Amino acid sequence: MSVHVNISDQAISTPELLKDFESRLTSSGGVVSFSGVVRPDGKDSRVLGLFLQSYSPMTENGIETAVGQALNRWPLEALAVHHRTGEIRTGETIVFVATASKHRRAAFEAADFLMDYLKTEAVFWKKEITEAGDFWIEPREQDYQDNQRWQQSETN
Amino acid sequence: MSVHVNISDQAISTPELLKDFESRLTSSGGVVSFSGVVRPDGKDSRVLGLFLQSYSPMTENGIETAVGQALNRWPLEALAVHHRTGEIRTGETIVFVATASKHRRAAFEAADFLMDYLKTEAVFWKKEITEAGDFWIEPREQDYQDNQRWQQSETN
Amino acid sequence: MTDILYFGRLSDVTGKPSENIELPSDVSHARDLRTWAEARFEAEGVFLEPTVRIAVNGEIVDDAHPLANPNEIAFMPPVGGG
Amino acid sequence: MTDILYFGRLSDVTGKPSENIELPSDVSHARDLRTWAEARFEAEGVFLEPTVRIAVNGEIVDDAHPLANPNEIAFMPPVGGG
Repeated sequence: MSVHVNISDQAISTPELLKDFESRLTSSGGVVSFSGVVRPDGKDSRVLGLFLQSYSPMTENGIETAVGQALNRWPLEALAVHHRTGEIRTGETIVFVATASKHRRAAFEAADFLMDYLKTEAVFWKKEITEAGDFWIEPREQDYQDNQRWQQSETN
Repeated sequence: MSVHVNISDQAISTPELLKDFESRLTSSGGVVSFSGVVRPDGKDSRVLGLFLQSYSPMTENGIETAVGQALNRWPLEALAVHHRTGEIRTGETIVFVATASKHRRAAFEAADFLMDYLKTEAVFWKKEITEAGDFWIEPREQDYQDNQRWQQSETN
Repeated sequence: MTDILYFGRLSDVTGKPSENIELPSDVSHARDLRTWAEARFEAEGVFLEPTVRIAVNGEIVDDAHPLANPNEIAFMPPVGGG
Repeated sequence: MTDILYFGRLSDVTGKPSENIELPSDVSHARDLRTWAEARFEAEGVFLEPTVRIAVNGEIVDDAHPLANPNEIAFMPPVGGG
């Protein structure tokens, strides 16, 4: 079992992280990666970048709890979460998640689950830097609904 | 819209394909990749590799039809399918799928959908090369069930 | 002359993945190919399995399909994905 | 001395992400911090919002939590993921 969690203000190179992730695998049939890129289209005006704050070690602890839930729920061989903080320009990668399992469904679901956590509950504060000014962004209703899916399917 | 479909007997480098895929994106917030690796554990004995046959252009046509369904169903900016044929050793990558969308759910679902097609309906014949001999593998029931999910959710 | 392709486990039965032959004159429909291949390779019924499909020039056809000097005929066991 | 951290939009109100201060003697419980910060920054109620949580030494606490010379106190608006 290989688990990497990293939060840093350094740039994320998805291909390099995926290469590193794959190099640690020995028995997995399926590898899923997700990378989230800062989008240019904001609510009202063009987004130049984001500013992302974390609160260590609360941010790391929260992610590690979600990682633990994923490991309990799906048979994973390896899992990686890399999240960037600080100033991130449009087009740059803000988050990278990779999962590996013998079964592709487990790898897909675990990556999807972790992304839902990271986009809704993770301890980050986010400011959009746009042509019309800077705006702090708080949770969207859709994000809560996405995350809700996992609790529902646990009790059903 | 960028769509790449490639079937070849050349080795697949997931990080390189992902790098190439990401370089073509301009507006996507989420990128999902899946890579399938030949697993060492066969049904009865250790798997040394696979031999995979395709039938051109039927194999390509079938994949392109599935790609078209994915593009109709999810708002994707880009999509890539690379599938290897011929002799593939254990630990090597047999398939790579990447999807990109503004919305991470669309990217996850489209990649999952394409993998279900590729693992069940795609026009390939597969032989496991094991320590105990070579065996042609025909579809598993689980694969059909996985693929069935997409038809159900279309009619519901 | 016609290319006949034997995919998947069928090539184990035939001992070859393909061959280029002159179709016998009594092979006029797809179903005739099944009995012809059965006899040719003493195949113990594998060419008669309904899940083994026949494609003519890249199109899957049913057994009643007439054969008009096709370029390529494929015997296809169930496809199982990659 | 105590580090007080103002996360997210709160730093726009305070004009700084953090400060290191001596807690006033009448700030004995977490709820007192809210009124103290309100007055200090003329904050128009943002520190009183129930969705703004207080963490003491990295642990989220409720308003009744007593403060015993804490090293670090954080005001946390709702977290929104990355």
